[in-house]
Amino acid sequence: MIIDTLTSPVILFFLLGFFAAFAKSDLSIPEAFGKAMSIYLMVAIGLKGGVEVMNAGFSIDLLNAALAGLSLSFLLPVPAFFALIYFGKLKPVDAGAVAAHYGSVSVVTFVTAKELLTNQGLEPAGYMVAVLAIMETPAIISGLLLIRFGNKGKSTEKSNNNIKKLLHEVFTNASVILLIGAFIIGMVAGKSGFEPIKPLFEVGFKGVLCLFLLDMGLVAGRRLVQSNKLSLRLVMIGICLPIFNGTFGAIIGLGIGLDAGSAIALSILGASASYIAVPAAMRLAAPEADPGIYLTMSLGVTFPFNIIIGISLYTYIVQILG
Amino acid sequence: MIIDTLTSPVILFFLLGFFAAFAKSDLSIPEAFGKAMSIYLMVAIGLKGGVEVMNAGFSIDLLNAALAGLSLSFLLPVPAFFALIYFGKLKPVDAGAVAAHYGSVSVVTFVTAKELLTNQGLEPAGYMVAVLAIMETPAIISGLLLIRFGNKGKSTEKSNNNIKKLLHEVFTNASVILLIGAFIIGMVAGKSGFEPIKPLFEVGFKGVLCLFLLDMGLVAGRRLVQSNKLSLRLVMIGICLPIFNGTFGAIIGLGIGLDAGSAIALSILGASASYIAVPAAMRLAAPEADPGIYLTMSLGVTFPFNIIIGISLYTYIVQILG
Amino acid sequence: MIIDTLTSPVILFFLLGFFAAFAKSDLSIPEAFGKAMSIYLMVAIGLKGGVEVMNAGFSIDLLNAALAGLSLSFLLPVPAFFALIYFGKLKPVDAGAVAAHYGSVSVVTFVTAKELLTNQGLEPAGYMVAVLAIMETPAIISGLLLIRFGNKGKSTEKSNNNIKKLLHEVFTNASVILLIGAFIIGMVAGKSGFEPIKPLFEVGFKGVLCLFLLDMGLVAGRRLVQSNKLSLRLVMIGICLPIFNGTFGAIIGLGIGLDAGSAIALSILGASASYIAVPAAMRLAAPEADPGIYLTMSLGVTFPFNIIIGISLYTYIVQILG
Amino acid sequence: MVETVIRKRIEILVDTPLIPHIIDLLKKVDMSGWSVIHVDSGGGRDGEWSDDDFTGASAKSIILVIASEEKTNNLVDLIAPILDSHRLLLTVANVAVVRGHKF
Amino acid sequence: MVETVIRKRIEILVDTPLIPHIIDLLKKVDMSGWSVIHVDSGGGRDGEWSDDDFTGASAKSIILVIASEEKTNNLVDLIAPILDSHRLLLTVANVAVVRGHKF
Amino acid sequence: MVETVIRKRIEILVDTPLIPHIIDLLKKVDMSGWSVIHVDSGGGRDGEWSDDDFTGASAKSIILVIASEEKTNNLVDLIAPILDSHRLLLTVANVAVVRGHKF
Ligand SMILES: Nc1ncnc2c1ncn2[C@@H]1O[C@H](COP(=O)(O)O)[C@@H](O)[C@H]1O
Ligand SMILES: Nc1ncnc2c1ncn2[C@@H]1O[C@H](COP(=O)(O)O)[C@@H](O)[C@H]1O
Ligand SMILES: Nc1ncnc2c1ncn2[C@@H]1O[C@H](COP(=O)(O)O)[C@@H](O)[C@H]1O
Ligand code: NA
Ligand code: NA
Ligand code: NA
Repeated sequence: MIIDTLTSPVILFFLLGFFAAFAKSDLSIPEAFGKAMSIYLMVAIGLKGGVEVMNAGFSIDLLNAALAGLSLSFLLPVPAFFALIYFGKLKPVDAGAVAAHYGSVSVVTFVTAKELLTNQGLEPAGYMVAVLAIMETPAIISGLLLIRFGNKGKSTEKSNNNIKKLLHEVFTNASVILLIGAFIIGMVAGKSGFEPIKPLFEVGFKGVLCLFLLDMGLVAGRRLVQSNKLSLRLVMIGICLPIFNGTFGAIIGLGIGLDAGSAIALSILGASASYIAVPAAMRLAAPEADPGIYLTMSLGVTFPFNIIIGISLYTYIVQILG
Repeated sequence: MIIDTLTSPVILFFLLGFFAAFAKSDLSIPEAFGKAMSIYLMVAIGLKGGVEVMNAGFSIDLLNAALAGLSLSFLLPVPAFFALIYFGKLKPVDAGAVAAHYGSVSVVTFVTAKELLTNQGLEPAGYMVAVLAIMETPAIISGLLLIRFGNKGKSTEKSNNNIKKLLHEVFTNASVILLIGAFIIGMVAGKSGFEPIKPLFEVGFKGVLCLFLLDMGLVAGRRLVQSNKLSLRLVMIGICLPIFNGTFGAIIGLGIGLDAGSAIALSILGASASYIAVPAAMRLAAPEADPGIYLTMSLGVTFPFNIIIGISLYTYIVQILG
Repeated sequence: MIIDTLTSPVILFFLLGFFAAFAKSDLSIPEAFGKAMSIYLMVAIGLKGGVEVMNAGFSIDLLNAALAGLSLSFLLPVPAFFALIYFGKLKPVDAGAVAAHYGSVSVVTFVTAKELLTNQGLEPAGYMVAVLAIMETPAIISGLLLIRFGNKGKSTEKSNNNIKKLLHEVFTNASVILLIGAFIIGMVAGKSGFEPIKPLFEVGFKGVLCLFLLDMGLVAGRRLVQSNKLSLRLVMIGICLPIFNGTFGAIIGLGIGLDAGSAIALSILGASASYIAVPAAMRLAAPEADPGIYLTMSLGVTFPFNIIIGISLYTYIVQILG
Repeated sequence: MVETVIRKRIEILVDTPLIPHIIDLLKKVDMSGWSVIHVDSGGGRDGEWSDDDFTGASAKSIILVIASEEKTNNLVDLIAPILDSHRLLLTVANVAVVRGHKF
Repeated sequence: MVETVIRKRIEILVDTPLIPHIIDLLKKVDMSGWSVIHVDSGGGRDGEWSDDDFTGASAKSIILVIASEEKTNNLVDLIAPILDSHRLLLTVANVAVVRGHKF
Repeated sequence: MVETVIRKRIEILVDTPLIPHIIDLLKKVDMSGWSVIHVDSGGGRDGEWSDDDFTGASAKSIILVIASEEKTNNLVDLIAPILDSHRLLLTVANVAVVRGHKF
């Protein structure tokens, strides 16, 4: 499967971006274009997930997967936090911020995996999109609690009104609104209502994904090139943590009885790290944490690892365990 | 039909944007993406209108509708102006500016109506796109004349070279150029010339409309949330004026013998209020007028009313009268 | 063919943009949207070229065409330079900068020509995309060498580390990376790998080209309207140089035995002038050169000439010579 | 050391659609150079706004002008009466420039 | 000639996601007007960055505020402690404004 | 009250493609921090321009640098000779900053 992955245009565009960054090319994707593609991708997968769930009908699996995702997002930051402190030598505030990223998810990793899995007849169930949305933000809360725990005794002012702000952020974060909103619209519209808008959201999907991964490659590559924050220990964590989280996700997914495709998807959600919702929230809620660390680990190390190797690896793990 | 409307993805995306604005989500659509979609939509409907007119051949209806549209755009601001002054308690400069918006038209309201009407076998004639373009800017002149009338005696300097600027604005406004230009290109290219570019402008159309309405919902919702300029009286005018203008448009449309679909379209053009061409022109030609009033009325009150209720209402009115 | 050209929507949109600029309309295409379209077009033609070459297999023609393109890009600036100095009365630094533009190529002229030629059964071979990419940047080196030659004796400082920078620019320029990168991805993916992303890159292609040419028309028109740098002599060069270069390209193309379509394409590549890769490079490498001259000649004079008349002319020339 | 002279740095915060009007005023006082900077968002007595608004009517920009003191005074006199009606914000500061004859 | 008075022009360079937090501080010292300008790229001790980064987390902006000296002093006192931890850059300059009572 | 010191606020208006070149000069005089602001449009002796031009070659930006007086003088000396040939506009103003040792 790794070979399939490496010759898929989606991955090749990522590598092209990566290469351009390392070659210090002046290639750049306008910010507005990148954001537009990101909005498009979230709406498209939300819609398709909603339509599929409406078609398949609700099932107990959906509920199980949602609960599993919620728990994973809350819990995965905990081991990450301690690994980052004791092995990674980070300050508590940085460790908590990084940990939150690994509890949350990467939409593009999920989407890329979905494309690659579908090609192999392992398409995840439609409701996994809802799980994706559910997993976006709870990790932010865990991360901040871990920071407070790590800093105990120090600066606890401004905590009260912050909790209100935080819950607001968790529920109204742009990614959450887009994914859940489009998911519900997909459910309400159903297959027939989706028909007229399907061309835009289905015909163009894989092409847009290619262009977006070109952008991701550029951004991830530049992060790596420009970073001076990345110790060897952090790089190791950036590779081992997704393997650990992915295996954990696989076990949970199989444990609650998901089909192979959905279990792989849950594994990938566990393994992936956020690079949009969480960084923005962390910058605001934990401004002392260094974005140079969490963005570089998430975008520069874990994202490429997951895209190039991880997806195949988690598929393999589920197939071994399943 | 209201039910159909409310479960159509196009409207649901508008509601999603509206909801995100009220929930104070950080969701935002990059300005360049919004403008790109707006350009795409205008070019697409211009082209399709031109191709359709070329196919159907010119007719006396086209001429009648064009004249009716021109007159409506010039005349509708007059009653609006007096309602805004005497009932809305606005200053003349604000009343004139708002009135100009209601004489002009909303491209997205028209497009959304066209989609919903086509689903019911009530598709308006292709030439209504030309009427749309014709109605964009004459109301600007009426509005400014009304302001001058309301302010008579006061500040009449700078009037001469302004008239030249104004006529220039009326004919070369971006929306007018795009709509008329694409319309003519559609006519010249005809069905066969349109064929190769049809995929972009037809396949993607409804999907783009969804994303644009998501943006409109956000912007309209934020206007309502942030506004402190909106009295109850102005909200009432923002709802009653489109009903009045829509009914008037319906009567004229049926009076000049248009088919039901086109009469409904004329009614909707009358009822809709501009939010791009006129605000920009007013800001320049009547800088003393408060954009907080005219944008909030047009975008925050009348646009949602027309999208959610108005379109069905004007359809109903035409069917009753017809 | 000129008539076909002038009624093709692609060209009509260019004329619409041109008209809007001359009418001083406030129409504008957001910069990010223009750049996004430009990236899309380059990726799309790169991909299609790569897939076609993979299908057709490598051939000696490919190698010949590549060498011919490379030589043209290096050599065409030389006669241009002397014409610009002796007939155009430009300073060496300006003459060298302009000459570099005419040695390089215009992606949009190539793409537009490809569309028009394909309609007439004269489609160029897939590998011409690689030739396009190869011709983008060598002319920059020629142009700078010509400037140094013209300024001999004067300011030769900073030459050493500049050469390294220059070679870097030549190989990692954004257009080169996108074209060559997408070309290689197209080759690796092949017909089957291209299938899933084909909808975006093929279905939307001509429509996007229309919108991009609208933008080009606006920009070219504004350049012409606002310019005060353009002497009659420079306008004449802006028209005669592409005819000369185009004829030269046609002779070379036929001389090395290319099929008619590919020879026309080589002719058009020779005739076209760069407006993205070279201006940016010149601004940095020869900051004393006046962008008001080279951009206005390339975008304001030569581009419209090539689009409206040139493509048909070079087709005719190849058919006469062939 | 290169010699510098003092000139005025004028910033005019203005609704984007009004820019052409202000440029006309600049030209009236014989100012021939200016630069426009985009403003992303802001807040004032009228509440908060942000530019992610495709209508363009509520977008704001800053017009930046470097000019001589004399021309600056003329401009301030010309603009002062419409500061309120046109919702402008005008500030003037001193800056050192090289070769001041250009301004 | 129109009369002008001296006010403070405050520039705060800030990570874009932190803007709401700084606005809260502005409001605490009773400043009611501000404008946000986008920063495209830059460099500092942490290396170079540019905004063509869809994550948005590394984008920077400048918050521009015209205010009275008194409020400015209060703001500086309020912000100084977090300048380092929040990676802010704060500068204050004098500018002449017409009708200074607004600030 | 927090103590402030006076530093220089340098603005360099520059064609966007030339930014790397200017950054090199900044580094030569040991300036390690700068921010780049996008300029939307403008006018000068060469006529008017606006950035809705996908070529990018005519786009302009402002490089903003806060620096000590000494480094500023060095920079002005370094840039003055190319001001005309590279079409730059350079202004220097005084600003108060907190903890000036950083600049
Ligand atoms: N006095 C000025 N104040 C502000 N910006 C200026 C000034 N003069 C020129 N500029 C800017 O510099 C660009 C080039 O000016 P010029 O070299 O005079 O054509 C203009 O388009 C403006 O953006
Ligand atoms: N004191 C200020 N400093 C900087 N910008 C301001 C200030 N006051 C107002 N503004 C800007 O001007 C806009 C309109 O202000 P206002 O007319 O007070 O609503 C605001 O949204 C801000 O962008
Ligand atoms: N002296 C300076 N002048 C202008 N901008 C600066 C300066 N120092 C830092 N910056 C900006 O602040 C950002 C963060 O700086 P730093 O915290 O030093 O990495 C840089 O990327 C620049 O955009
Ligand atoms: Na995760
Ligand atoms: Na109307
Ligand atoms: Na050429």
